[in-house]
Amino acid sequence: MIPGITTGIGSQSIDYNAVAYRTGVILVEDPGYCAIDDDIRDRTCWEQKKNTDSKKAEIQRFGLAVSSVSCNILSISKIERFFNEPEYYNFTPSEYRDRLFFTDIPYHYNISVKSVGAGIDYYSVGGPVPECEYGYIRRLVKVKEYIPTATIDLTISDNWDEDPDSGLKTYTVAMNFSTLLDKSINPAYRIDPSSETVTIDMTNFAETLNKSSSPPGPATHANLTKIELRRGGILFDLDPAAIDGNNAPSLPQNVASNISLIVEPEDYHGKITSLDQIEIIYTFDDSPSRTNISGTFNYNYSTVSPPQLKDGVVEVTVW
Amino acid sequence: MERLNDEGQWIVLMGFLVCVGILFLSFILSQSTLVGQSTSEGVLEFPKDDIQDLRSEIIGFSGNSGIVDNLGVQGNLMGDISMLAINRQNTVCTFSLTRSGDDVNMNIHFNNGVVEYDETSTLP
Amino acid sequence: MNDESGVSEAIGFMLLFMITITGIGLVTLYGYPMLLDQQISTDERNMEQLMINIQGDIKLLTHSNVPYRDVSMNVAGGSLWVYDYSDTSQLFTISYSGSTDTVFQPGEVQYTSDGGYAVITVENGAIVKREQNSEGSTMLAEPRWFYDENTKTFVIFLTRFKADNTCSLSGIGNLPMSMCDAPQVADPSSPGGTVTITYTKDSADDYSKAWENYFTGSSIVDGGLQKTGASYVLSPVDHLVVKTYNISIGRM
Amino acid sequence: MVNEEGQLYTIEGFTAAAIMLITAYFVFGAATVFVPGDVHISDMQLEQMGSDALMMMDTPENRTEAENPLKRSLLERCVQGNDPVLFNSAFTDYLRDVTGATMYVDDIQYNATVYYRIDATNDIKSYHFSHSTRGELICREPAVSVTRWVYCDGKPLGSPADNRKQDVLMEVMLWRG
Repeated sequence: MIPGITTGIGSQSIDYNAVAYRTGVILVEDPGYCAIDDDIRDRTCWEQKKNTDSKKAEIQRFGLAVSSVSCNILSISKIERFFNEPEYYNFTPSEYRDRLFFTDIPYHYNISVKSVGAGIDYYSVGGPVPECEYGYIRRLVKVKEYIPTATIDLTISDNWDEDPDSGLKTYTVAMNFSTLLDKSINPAYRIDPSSETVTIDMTNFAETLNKSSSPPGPATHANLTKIELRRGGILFDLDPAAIDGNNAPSLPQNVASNISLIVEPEDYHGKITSLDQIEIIYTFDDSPSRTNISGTFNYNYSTVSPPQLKDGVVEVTVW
Repeated sequence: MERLNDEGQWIVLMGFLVCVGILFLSFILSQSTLVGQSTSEGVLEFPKDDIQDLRSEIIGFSGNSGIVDNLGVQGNLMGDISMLAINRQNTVCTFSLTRSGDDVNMNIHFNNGVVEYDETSTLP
Repeated sequence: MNDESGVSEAIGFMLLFMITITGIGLVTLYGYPMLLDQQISTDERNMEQLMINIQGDIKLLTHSNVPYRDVSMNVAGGSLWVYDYSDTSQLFTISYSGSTDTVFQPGEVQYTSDGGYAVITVENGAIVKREQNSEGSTMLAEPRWFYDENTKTFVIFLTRFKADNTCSLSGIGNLPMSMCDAPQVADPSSPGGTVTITYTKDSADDYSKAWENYFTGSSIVDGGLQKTGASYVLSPVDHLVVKTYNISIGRM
Repeated sequence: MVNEEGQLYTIEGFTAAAIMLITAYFVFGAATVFVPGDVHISDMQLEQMGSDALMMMDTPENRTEAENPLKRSLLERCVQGNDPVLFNSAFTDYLRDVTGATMYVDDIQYNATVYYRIDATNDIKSYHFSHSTRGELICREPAVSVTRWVYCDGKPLGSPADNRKQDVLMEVMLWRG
């Protein structure tokens, strides 16, 4: 009888499974939402917000999907920012709660992701999962991997031009966003440098060195003075990630075999519209050593292999 | 002895007060109607996955010119989808794909008696 | 001084105990009738909840084509009865543009309260409730019939209970339900046709008010079906789909 | 006049109340009330899993696959090529995939059927496609079902379906075994 009277009390408890379900849906089927500013392309690119308190506060909702039309396909950049791997935003538990659970109830949570194919062994946020009862949902997803590295092989004759009297030499990497972000391509399969990191490797420099240069005899290396990112007239200088295997070099620098360049979407300062053309221009000095390098690399779907989708799994527990 | 008796009275009085209080509160709570449908039933009932599936299937068709431009094939597929949907999913489904210039206009209609979904969009 | 306090504690305990017993006595005397009423209404509300659970599982069986479900439950303050469709005399008659009528007997899963007057029934996908020995009935949860205005399709789900024999349950038990044969689907079409539905009541177990409210309400179609005499009419219906599910209820 | 003893009185008051309630519980509690809580939670989780697994099998892995209208995804390849073995291994892998955050162990059984329409008679027919090791006896299992549309550019190999471009419906029954 007394339990009968208290029936109503029992049925008022929180349905943690429903909370976990809702959180799972927000995470895997939504790209997130943030206030628009100069640094980002659109409201779903919350992961490109600058790492300052005021910018972080503009992120209104987390979501890991690549776009709102591709459910269960997650962006690896969003995953990294969300799980703070590598360390970046360092969100506090209350920030996760505000942007994911939308409630004042101080839920405990654990959210984890695994995608062996995309190189994610195990990322998680929140406390360890308790022994007691908790709300749970598991979602199967695909993780859109990073854009594969574009390799410019300088042994290909188009990339150099034998010229014994070479002066200042430049090499251009051209990205046309109207072809890259063409609307007929599903966002899940796009090469999208405005939201993901682009890696460009220039290899086999030896072939392009000016064998006949004088003095003092055949060149042993080229001299890279700067790398510029140009959009119309606007210029930014970029630093190469590695030259000949040495990380974070300072320019100018001598190059004997290869240059590796990593361009972050943040570098564009979000000013790309789908009609823009971006050029990355490598400039090599005339002295003391010469190179024959010359040409243009068109960064598009036929020269870069498109990103693959890899299987993954996301688990959400709430208690 | 007098002093201890005093304490006993206090305890009993407190006991009564708290007891009456708890009973009163539980009466009030039990008056609230029980929730008719639980959250997970609501989730099971809402055909989110069915609609997403239908959408992705028809968007898949839109990239296949053998379906968009061949009304016979489209009619066949439409027959498949509407008959299978009413038989297996208890849903009324219709769709159409028409070419206009470079784009394809897509119409989807979905109704299962609980949720009705209509979409008209242009696919590049 | 020590001796005194020892004696007083014993007496104190006895006083406390007596007062507690007296308290319980008072509750029994005055609170009991009130609690009993509360118990009955709690039981009935629990059964309403349970019926909604049963209906949820029936939805899974019928709308999601799952072959088997069971509901574990505790029937308190009354008993739960299962009536085979052939043992009930209520009828749904559906006719479509002059074609042969579909005559359908639903069968019932019914709870009858011992202490109170409530009768709660799951029939034909709906949960209906009435009071014993009085007129009128209400529908607690509706079936999922619908009319699609785009295609002018009227979809009717008929759910029939089959049981080897009438059986009842009170206390803790299990209600195993299975649907091992595929539903029968009839889908005649007749552009601009008219569908007429008639509910024939069982005068001992009458839910005509509940069904009338459902048919004339706006859950099937905005504005509801037209009531003409004892029948309900919907037009135009280009396409009628009637799906008949047979749910077998095993031994409880 | 207020001293710490007041706290003690309150605690004792609660204790007394608890004693009285428990006594009353034992006296009248013979008729316990059973609330059939939310029994559909695990169904909801299972259904989400199943439709996710089918969706992932039906998601092309890259642009080349996505733009090939004939065989876009693993699921379409399985159905068209009538390859239940491939389906079984892929589907089972999806159902078992976990991150490792919880000790959650699931043994999920399934039974997949393909439904198709005969154009000439407008009838719906089906054939059994694949099932897990203990996935045959489905008449006594509290299952849930999930569906997925599959496009076939011709007759699915070795099936009784029509030989034409068609859409079939894959229906998978899932339960915890």
